Amino acid sequence: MATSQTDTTTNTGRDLQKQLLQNWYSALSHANEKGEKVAYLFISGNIMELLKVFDFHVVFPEVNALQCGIKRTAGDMILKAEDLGYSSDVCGYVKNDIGLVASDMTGPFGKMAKPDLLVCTYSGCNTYIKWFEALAAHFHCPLYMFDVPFSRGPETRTADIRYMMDELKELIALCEKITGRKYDEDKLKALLRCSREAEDLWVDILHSAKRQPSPFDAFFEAVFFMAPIYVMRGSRECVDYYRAVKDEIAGRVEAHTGPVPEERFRVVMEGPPPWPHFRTFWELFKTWGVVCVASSYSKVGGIWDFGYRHDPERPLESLAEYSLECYTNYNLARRVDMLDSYLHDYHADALVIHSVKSCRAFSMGQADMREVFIHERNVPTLFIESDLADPRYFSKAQLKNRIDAFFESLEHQRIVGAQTVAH
Amino acid sequence: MKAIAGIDVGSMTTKAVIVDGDGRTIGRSHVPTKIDLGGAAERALEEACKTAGLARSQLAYVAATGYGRFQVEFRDLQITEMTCHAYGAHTVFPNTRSVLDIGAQNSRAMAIEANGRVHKFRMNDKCAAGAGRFMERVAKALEVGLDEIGPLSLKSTDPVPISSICAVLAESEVINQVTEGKKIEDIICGAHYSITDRIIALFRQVGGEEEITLTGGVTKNAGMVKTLEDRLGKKVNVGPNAEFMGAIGAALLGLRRYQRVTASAA
Amino acid sequence: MIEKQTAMKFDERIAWCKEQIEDPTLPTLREFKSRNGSRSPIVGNFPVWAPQEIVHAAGALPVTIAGGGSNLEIDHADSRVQSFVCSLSRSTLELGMRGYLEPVDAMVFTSICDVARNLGGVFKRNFPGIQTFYLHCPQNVASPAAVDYFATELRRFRRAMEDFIGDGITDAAIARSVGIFNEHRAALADLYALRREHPETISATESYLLLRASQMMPREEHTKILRATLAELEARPARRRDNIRIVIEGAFCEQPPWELLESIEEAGCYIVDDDFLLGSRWYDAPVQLGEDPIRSLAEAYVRQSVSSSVRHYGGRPRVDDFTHKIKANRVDGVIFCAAKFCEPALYDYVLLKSVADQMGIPYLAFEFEEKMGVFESVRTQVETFVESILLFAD
Amino acid sequence: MYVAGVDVGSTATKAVILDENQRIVGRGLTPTGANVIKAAERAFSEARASAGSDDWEIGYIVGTGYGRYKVPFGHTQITEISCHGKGAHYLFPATRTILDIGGQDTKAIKVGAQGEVSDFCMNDKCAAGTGRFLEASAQVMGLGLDEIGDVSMRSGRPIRITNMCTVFVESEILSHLARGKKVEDVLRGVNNAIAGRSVALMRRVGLEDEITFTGGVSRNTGMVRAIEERLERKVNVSPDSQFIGAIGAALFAWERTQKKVGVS
Ligand SMILES: Nc1ncnc2c1ncn2[C@@H]1O[C@H](COP(=O)(O)OP(=O)(O)O)[C@@H](O)[C@H]1O
Ligand SMILES: Nc1ncnc2c1ncn2[C@@H]1O[C@H](COP(=O)(O)OP(=O)(O)O)[C@@H](O)[C@H]1O
Ligand code: SF4
Ligand code: SF4
Ligand code: SF4
Repeated sequence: MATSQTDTTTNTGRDLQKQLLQNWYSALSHANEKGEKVAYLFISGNIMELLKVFDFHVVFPEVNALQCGIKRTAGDMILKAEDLGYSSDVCGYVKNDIGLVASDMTGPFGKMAKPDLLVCTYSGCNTYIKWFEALAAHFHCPLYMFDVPFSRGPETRTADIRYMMDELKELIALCEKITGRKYDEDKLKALLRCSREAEDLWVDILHSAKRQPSPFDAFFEAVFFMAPIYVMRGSRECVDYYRAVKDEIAGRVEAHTGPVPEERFRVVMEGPPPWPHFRTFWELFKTWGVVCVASSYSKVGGIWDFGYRHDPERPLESLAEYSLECYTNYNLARRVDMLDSYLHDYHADALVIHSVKSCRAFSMGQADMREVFIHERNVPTLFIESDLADPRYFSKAQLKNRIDAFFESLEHQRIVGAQTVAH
Repeated sequence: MKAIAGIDVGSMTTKAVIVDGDGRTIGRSHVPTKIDLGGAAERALEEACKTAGLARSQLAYVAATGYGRFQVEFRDLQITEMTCHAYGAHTVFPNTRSVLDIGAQNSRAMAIEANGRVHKFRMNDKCAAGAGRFMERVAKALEVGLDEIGPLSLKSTDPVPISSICAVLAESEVINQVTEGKKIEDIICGAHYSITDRIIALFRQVGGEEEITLTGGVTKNAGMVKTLEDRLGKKVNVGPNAEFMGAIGAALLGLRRYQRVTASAA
Repeated sequence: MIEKQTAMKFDERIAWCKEQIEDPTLPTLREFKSRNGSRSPIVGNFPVWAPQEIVHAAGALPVTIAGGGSNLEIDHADSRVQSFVCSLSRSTLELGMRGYLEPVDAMVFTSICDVARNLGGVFKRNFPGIQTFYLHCPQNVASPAAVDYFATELRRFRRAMEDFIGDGITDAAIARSVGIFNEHRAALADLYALRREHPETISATESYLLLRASQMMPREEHTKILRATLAELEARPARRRDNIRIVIEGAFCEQPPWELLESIEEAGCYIVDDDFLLGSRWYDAPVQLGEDPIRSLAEAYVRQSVSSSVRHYGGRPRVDDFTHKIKANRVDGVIFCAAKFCEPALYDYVLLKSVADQMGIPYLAFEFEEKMGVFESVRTQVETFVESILLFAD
Repeated sequence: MYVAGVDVGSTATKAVILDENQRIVGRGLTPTGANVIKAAERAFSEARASAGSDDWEIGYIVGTGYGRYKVPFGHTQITEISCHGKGAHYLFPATRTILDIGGQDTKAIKVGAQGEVSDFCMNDKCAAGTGRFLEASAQVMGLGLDEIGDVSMRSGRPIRITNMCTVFVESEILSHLARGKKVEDVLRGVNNAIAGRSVALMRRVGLEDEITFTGGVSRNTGMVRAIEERLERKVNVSPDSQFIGAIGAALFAWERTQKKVGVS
């Protein structure tokens, strides 16, 4: 059985994305000297458009950590942080970034700019808070705590949005103070219009995975495709990028090529990838002809495929909505419903839950999800554990054992024609 | 002449040391611990007294340490192995500022001050992966004797990385490596590095620096000493009686205490 | 019932408290339920903090469900909670899955950490019989909007409570409850003051057992017990031992087994301050009542909560409070005692240990689990810590 | 035509030979030891010998177990999870839940009416609660593996064992013995500790009758008892329990010769 992508499969999206990120990093590397202002943000539910209004360079420590992960330098960074007293049990992303700071801000992507402002968007996890508290202490720089209530549906929405809009106004005032610029709402609207364009294209791309076979992998490829929409919204490059990716996908459909030579299993993936072992991890699935047709991690920054768009007509309000309604800010019930709809809409055979130790925001409750899907919704579900940042928590042999056993059993079930759960 | 005894009841071996009023070592012994901790202490002390040519009655004060210290009925004082190893190391190497004690089950890193006082320490208490037993098991799995692993490890030219952190699961990984056709010495050396890395982690957590002294039974393992020095990038002190360091420390702290007590009595 | 405990001698009373927390089947709650039946529902809350005053005002019994302790075998909950999550979340779930939460009518969760907020969801799904509330406690305390927001959130909770008991809750009732909780917090403050000044009169273990019991009974009753105890302690004979003075930091949510404290004390420590069940001592001063008690509670939460690892403090750094704690308690050392896998505590450890370093205060750090049975290694570490301070005093 | 299954476990290597009617005609069991390939060969020839089949042609051989890629004479390999499911179902057709405790890992497996795996969970990150854990415990008490079952049965009041680390448990046991606790009570405590973990693992896949206990540890009658008490119901244990993985593998081999199942 073929174990790698067919050479006929194009890779434009991946390559372009690398290019974009490179430019982005090199623009950053001199920001401090040039006296250009730099703001640090988190990915989930980020409000980068607002900061772009004030021409901040935006830095996403998570993306830095992610890069260290792929470039295999995460391990050393994490050790550095543990020397400083960070427990081996806390989130590897944080340790990776702290390690980076401790190694005079230099990573595989070059030198990282120091922040003039930290904006902690609480749509992600509590770790976000601790993370930026540590950075604020280190850089002695202002930290704005953009408190985003845990999204609990319509009942609380109005109050939550009101609170968040008040906060955004405070943040605007703070930005004006730091940059000496006045807030320009038309500029914000223009940016949001641009974001919206890219969002439309991105959603088309995601939906294309509904085809059988799917022209692209909505996890293993999407996690790269998604970068620009999370870190470069409001820019032309971003829009052009998604146009290019959309064309690539169309091309694949034409040429009948896809992520694997022969699509044998369609799965929905829940949870982040193990960045330090990304290729290995993908191979374990490829050998079984597995294609991820939808994933929650590709929505970790924001969710558009259920209709939400940034709205130039309601700038602040739609920014607030965006931060409130992102996957890491969903309660379990909503996460389950979302996955369920993916399983259904994308004609998936199974659910794969990749539970990472670092991220309790993702992983706490995943075991219960497993219960829901296996025992209540009769969806074959594979539950595997490793980590998204810490190379030490990845055991190929153990994962292979589980993955092989799971798809063996799916195959047998197909042959035996038995139901997924016998009772 | 009054003599003081220090007894270190470890999980694998029990060591006894006897010092005279000036703190000079005049007798010592070590016996396997086995099940009966109190008994082991008895035997060790008897032996030590013999080597010192003393009768038990001539012992003025007995300080017990090690994980079985509370089982030593005839003790006058119990002190933890960390305090003792540190103090022992301090008396033998006065300039030492950090002490690594690697025993069968526990590894301990201590940062100490000029007077031998422990001011920071870490020990592995959750998982035995970073301690001597790891090597015992690897040796067992490879069917080589404990005393052979050191010399073998030194022979290694390219160590095989051992990924499994579990002292127990490492066995089967090691076995795998053998079937992969890897050289025994390279595997053993790899195993040494894997413990070393866990110990270095402890060491870093106490911010250990400057002159480093290694104590505990693992000091008998030249391979371990080398990998440690290699990872630390500097030489470490290994006393001739490194495995007695805990007992020595206990004896000398006992002596201090004894002098204080008698002084206040007088 | 309470007459019984106030009448008891000190040691009996402590023994009684021990029984209460040793038995994972929550006997006190079952007894309470059988006495009051549906007249007075029991509303549990997950640590660290919950607006118990509002629950109390609703005529319900507010109790903090802080896990299952060391006697609860985890048999079912492993299937819902991975191994790398704190024991507290697992054991609290186990209580429910074994039906021990049967007397509990509702559970309140707040935004203290990622584990807690998702655990709320797991509860909702697994125990339809238990009504689950989730409260978002503002993290942006520097923002003027925070008080308004939290007042709205608390009013929502009040309405939920009203629907729950099928009756209105008057401002007067809330005000009265705030008073009762102020009194209880005052009594606890006196207990802690006593430990600070005369640690030999009551051990931290005893004080801890009293505190734990407070979370399982009506506060007004527990205040009586505390007052009776304090009165009795004045006459208690005590000898000051050659111990070191330490504070414990990091055990604010998952609660350690009392044996852990005993081991620490036996190893030669006076634990003169701690952060156990921090929620029961949440405000640095009595809650001031305005004309709108709900707003007063919101203001108190935002403006005068004690600092902890589960909240962001904006302009008021955690560091200052910690520094003050060390000075005020005249401690020889700090023991950082975080629950295993408790990220909030583990992150703050890094921050606070650097403070201790700057102040030249010795510290010891180890992790605990509510369900730990062997204390050897803890004792060894604490003994070493004590020896490093006592044996080398000269 | 004859078929075979070879289960190269972390601790023991098992081989089984089936005839065309899926009857077990030969068995081989040998410690895996330092050379996995040799162990596979040893077990296999032992099985051949016991079947008196040295000259028969073995049509198809399936390797399983953690060393399944090290069966040079095998035709394909299948994970032990699928094989234990298959084997247990073959011996106990009504079984739906399987507990396999081997030398270094513990698995809970749920199977459907045809023995096809529908769900599984395993613990293999840490030797806690595995056969190794038992071995270590037996060793420090100076007992042989075959004795521990009967000895633990004599226990009146089991000790609660708190350490799950296979290494630390040794000294915990020693300290219990030093405090004069009875060997059988400690041993029973060890069994209970493992039973607790195993049952928790089984609950993840859901406990459904019948339950079958496989793997070498199922030969320990004390463990069987401890688990049955925990579950408050009986579990199936076959005299062939340690071979079930190999039997499953052999059954897959047989199906292959019947071209029934296509396995990757
Ligand atoms: N001859 C030897 N060669 C190599 N290593 C040895 C030797 N003797 C003991 N060791 C190592 O020392 C460890 C025991 O150290 P020791 O300090 O006696 O432990 P404890 O203090 O717990 O009794 C063993 O686990 C082993 O790794
Ligand atoms: N007679 C016996 N009594 C009790 N336990 C046994 C017996 N024989 C083997 N075992 C246990 O079975 C384990 C090996 O089981 P096995 O399933 O073969 O492991 P693996 O498949 O991982 O090699 C050993 O670790 C041992 O603890
Ligand atoms: S906990 Fe999860 S969401 Fe939070 S920083 Fe870590 S990886 Fe990201
Ligand atoms: S113990 Fe820590 S991690 Fe667990 S719920 Fe409490 S705060 Fe969260
Ligand atoms: S990994 Fe191995 S050494 Fe570590 S706790 Fe588990 S069994 Fe013990």
